[in-house]
Amino acid sequence: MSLYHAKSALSGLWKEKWIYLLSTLSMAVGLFVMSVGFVAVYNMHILARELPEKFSMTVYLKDGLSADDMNRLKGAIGADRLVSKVTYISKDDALDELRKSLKGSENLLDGLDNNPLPASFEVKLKRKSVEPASVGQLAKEIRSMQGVDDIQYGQEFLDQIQKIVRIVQTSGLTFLAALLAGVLFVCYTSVKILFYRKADEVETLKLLGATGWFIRVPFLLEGVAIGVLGGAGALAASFAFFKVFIARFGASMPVLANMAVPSVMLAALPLAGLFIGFTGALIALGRIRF
Amino acid sequence: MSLYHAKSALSGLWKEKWIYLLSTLSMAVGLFVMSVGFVAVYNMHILARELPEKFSMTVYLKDGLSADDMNRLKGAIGADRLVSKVTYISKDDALDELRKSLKGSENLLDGLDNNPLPASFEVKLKRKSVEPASVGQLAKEIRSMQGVDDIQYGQEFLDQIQKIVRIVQTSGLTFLAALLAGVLFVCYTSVKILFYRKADEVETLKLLGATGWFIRVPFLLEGVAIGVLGGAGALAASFAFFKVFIARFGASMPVLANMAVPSVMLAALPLAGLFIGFTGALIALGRIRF
Amino acid sequence: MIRFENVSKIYDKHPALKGITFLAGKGEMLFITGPSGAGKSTLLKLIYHAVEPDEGTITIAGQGTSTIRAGQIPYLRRMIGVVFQDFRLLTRRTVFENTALALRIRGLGDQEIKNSVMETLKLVGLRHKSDVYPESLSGGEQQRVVIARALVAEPMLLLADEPTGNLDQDTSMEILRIFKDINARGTTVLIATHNTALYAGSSKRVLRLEEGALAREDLG
Amino acid sequence: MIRFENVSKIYDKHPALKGITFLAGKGEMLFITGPSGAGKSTLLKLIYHAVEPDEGTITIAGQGTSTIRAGQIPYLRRMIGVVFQDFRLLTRRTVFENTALALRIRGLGDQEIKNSVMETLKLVGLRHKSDVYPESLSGGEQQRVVIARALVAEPMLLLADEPTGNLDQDTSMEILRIFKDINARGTTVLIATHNTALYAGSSKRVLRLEEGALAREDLG
Ligand SMILES: Nc1ncnc2c1ncn2[C@@H]1O[C@H](COP(=O)(O)OP(=O)(O)OP(=O)(O)O)[C@@H](O)[C@H]1O
Ligand SMILES: Nc1ncnc2c1ncn2[C@@H]1O[C@H](COP(=O)(O)OP(=O)(O)OP(=O)(O)O)[C@@H](O)[C@H]1O
Ligand SMILES: [Mg+2]
Ligand SMILES: [Mg+2]
Repeated sequence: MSLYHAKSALSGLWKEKWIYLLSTLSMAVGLFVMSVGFVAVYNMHILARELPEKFSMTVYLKDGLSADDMNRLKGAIGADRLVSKVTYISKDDALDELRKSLKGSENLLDGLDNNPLPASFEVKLKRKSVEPASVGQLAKEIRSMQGVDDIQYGQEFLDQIQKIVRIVQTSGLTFLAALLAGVLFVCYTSVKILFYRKADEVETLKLLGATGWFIRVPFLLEGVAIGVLGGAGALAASFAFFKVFIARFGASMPVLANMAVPSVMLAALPLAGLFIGFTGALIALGRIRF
Repeated sequence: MSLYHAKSALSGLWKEKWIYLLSTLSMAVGLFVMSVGFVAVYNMHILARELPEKFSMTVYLKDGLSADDMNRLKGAIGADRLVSKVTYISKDDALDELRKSLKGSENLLDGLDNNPLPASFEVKLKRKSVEPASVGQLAKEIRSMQGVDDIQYGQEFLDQIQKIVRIVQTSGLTFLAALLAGVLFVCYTSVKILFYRKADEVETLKLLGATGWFIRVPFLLEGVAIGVLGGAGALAASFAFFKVFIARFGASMPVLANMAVPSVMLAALPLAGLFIGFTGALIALGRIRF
Repeated sequence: MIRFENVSKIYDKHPALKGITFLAGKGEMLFITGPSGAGKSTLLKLIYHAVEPDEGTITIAGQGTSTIRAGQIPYLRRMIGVVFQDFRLLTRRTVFENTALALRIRGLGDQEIKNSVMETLKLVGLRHKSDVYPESLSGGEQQRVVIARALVAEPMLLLADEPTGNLDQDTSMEILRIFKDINARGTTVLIATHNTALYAGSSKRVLRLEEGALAREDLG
Repeated sequence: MIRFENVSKIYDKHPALKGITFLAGKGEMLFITGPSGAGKSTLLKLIYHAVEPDEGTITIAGQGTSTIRAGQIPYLRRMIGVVFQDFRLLTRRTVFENTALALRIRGLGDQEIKNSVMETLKLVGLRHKSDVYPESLSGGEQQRVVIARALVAEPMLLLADEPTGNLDQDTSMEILRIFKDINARGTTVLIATHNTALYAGSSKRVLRLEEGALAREDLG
């Protein structure tokens, strides 16, 4: 690749600037759509992953445990790698809680002479490691500890959540893959059609004695230029879009305010453009037969 | 438009079948992506709309109402256009309910000598008409009715849900609009680039004395053919995709099993293709200057 | 039929035609000659309205070309058959369809088109190539298709730009005979050519262009 | 330099060349003539490997064209300068770049290219048009660019297909003089033409093709 090739590619671009501009815009739009899709799925993924955050177990304690026993138990539970936090809820706390939840019928509890509710630990689990199987295992371990009366956790609920998370992730990915393949194909087609008209030019170059790479290089450079510029355009458009999007909807919906626009897109979009432009041009030219 | 034009368009298509096939595929893929996006947003929309379905009010009744009064009240509430169902919950039912919810601490209630809980109506609202303002109005009306002691409903919860629904819908639509504009543009570009090469042909026809419409019609027919075939392809692909998608994920997630693929797409996709192909060709040809 | 009055055409500051004045009567046959780049093609393009003059007035069949409404241009062009120097064949159409185009544009019926086209192709010796695409024709065969397309609609005015550049002597003379025939039937014929054999001894008017100016008018 | 042995070429069942046998020695200048569609262009295309023979063998500079490896074809072609009948100018490049292409392909440096190209353009009288795109050239000017491109790399073999079809007598003779010059410097020259003036009185060999067969061999 010489300076000549670069100049030749550039002059080609300039001579037909409108159609190349249109191709570049089209590439930008395609990649923009892709990045919007990507960010959407990415955020669904994050959101889904955060669902089990509030998942916790309630460990009911036997009555009459000593403060020592209690601390030992708390330590033992907290030491498990799944557990993020253990909070003690005393018998009184539990009654207060019940009283609150009976709002409007508090007088129900007025007749009580002693507090029948047990003290308990609320065990919060680490979000990332919440797995139905391992949670089941943990529950079994805790139940067998001294001082533990019973343990309650939403087994079914957990299973349900897990299932939803998986579905959201897998279907999101399927979705994204369809979107990606579609956009790739459309962008590729645009480059391919753009170069289809060049069959004559390629033929002439061949007849003049040009080798395959001499012919290809200017076209590949054109493809790469379209792709990279398109990718950069898509990047700018994406950031602008998400900025406006978050400004518009983020205020009323915290989930959107914290929406992640992965910075890997900074490099990925122009790279994707480069890849599409390059392979698009390469395939569009096809095998150069002499 | 004569038979000649149709034949001429068809022969043009046939002579360069590969590039037209590619354009058509690209159009199909673009519309497919659009329809996938549309169905996704559409289902989010439906899902969001169904959130308030379970929304209900509890109307606490004064003690000692006669069966007659009760029926009259029930009728009056049920007559409201927002209300879908009114269920009577007797004092005993209420106590049973509480007992159930205190699972594990039922003995709390053992000491009660009389049932302090009031009878109530559970008022289910029609899903479509749930609006915070009108629900507030309804609550006020019910509260003023004879025999009503108090009324409880999740004012805040309702507001929250409404907000989420709006956000999901608006952001979904913004999203879809971006996707749509993008795909439209990319498809248009593809048609435009395809026709760009025809500048020579157009010039020759002009010099031979053809009028603007004589020149345009075969190109428009080509554009329409690409668009409609592309739309039909997109339709087939969409139905196939959703069929597989639902089969794959629907079993484990009932929401997906009931996923709605609106049948309006049957006509909309080829129509969208027709529109894009036609306007793409029209704009690609530009104003024909003599 | 054709009236040029002091016509000039300037491309990007470079004058291609300078103050051309001439008349061509209805039914006349007339040659334009001159070295490469003298402005012959430009002169013809002015007549069929492919370019517009920068100065002077052109009148074709009583119609001033600068005052014509855009919507009328196609109809002006339908009076004229053009043998383009660069052929302008449509690559996506067969020889038959390329030739037929001149008639399709005029809205003729299929049967009529078929008869006229096949007859004209026979005239230029390409009847057997009617279903072939231009890319598989020899240079001279392509040129003859262009000639057929210009003739097929029996225009009032025939403009031929280097119509025998790719033809051998015998075929050239055959084409000239066809031009004379159509001229005899009333068509005004204007031929731009380097081929002196076309006008030598014809006693027709020969306009010689040199560097955009009318250098000489002679009888061939 | 060129050896055709019983060469035939059939396009879609239609024979374009039938059993052609001839030799052209190194440094020879040789004309091919014959009516439109006789197979002249096809014969030249066989030499520069644009089409392949259906029968017979062709040897160019000692190299059999049917046994050549695909990777060698560009190098074979670089020995040959071709004036294409249909020009094959690249519309997106200026006259200078179109001409320079023949040297770029051979990997020459910018300065060298500039010198050679400007010199050759001057030879064909187009120095002043070097920055212009082909679309704004006259037919004859385009043809001269094609000639310049074929000459600029000083090929071992020059193939010219109807090189004066769009040129006036004077310019044609000027081009012929250039061909003779390059021939005098050792280049083998093969010219397919209808223009009898090119070979009349030249005492060079003239091969006459008729319907794909070698009908006659003569001295011009
Ligand atoms: N579109 C254009 N833009 C700029 N210059 C042009 C254009 N068309 C023609 N010219 C220039 O105008 C001059 C006359 O061109 P024209 O085509 O009329 O010549 P011609 O007499 O037909 O020549 P030839 O015999 O070579 O066909 C030439 O110098 C040419 O380069
Ligand atoms: N690609 C092709 N496919 C089919 N037939 C072809 C093809 N190329 C040429 N022919 C036919 O082969 C015959 C010889 O063509 P060729 O171009 O060699 O003629 P030529 O002698 O150069 O004629 P001209 O003087 O008109 O240029 C012609 O009848 C032509 O129609
Ligand atoms: Mg000319
Ligand atoms: Mg030929």
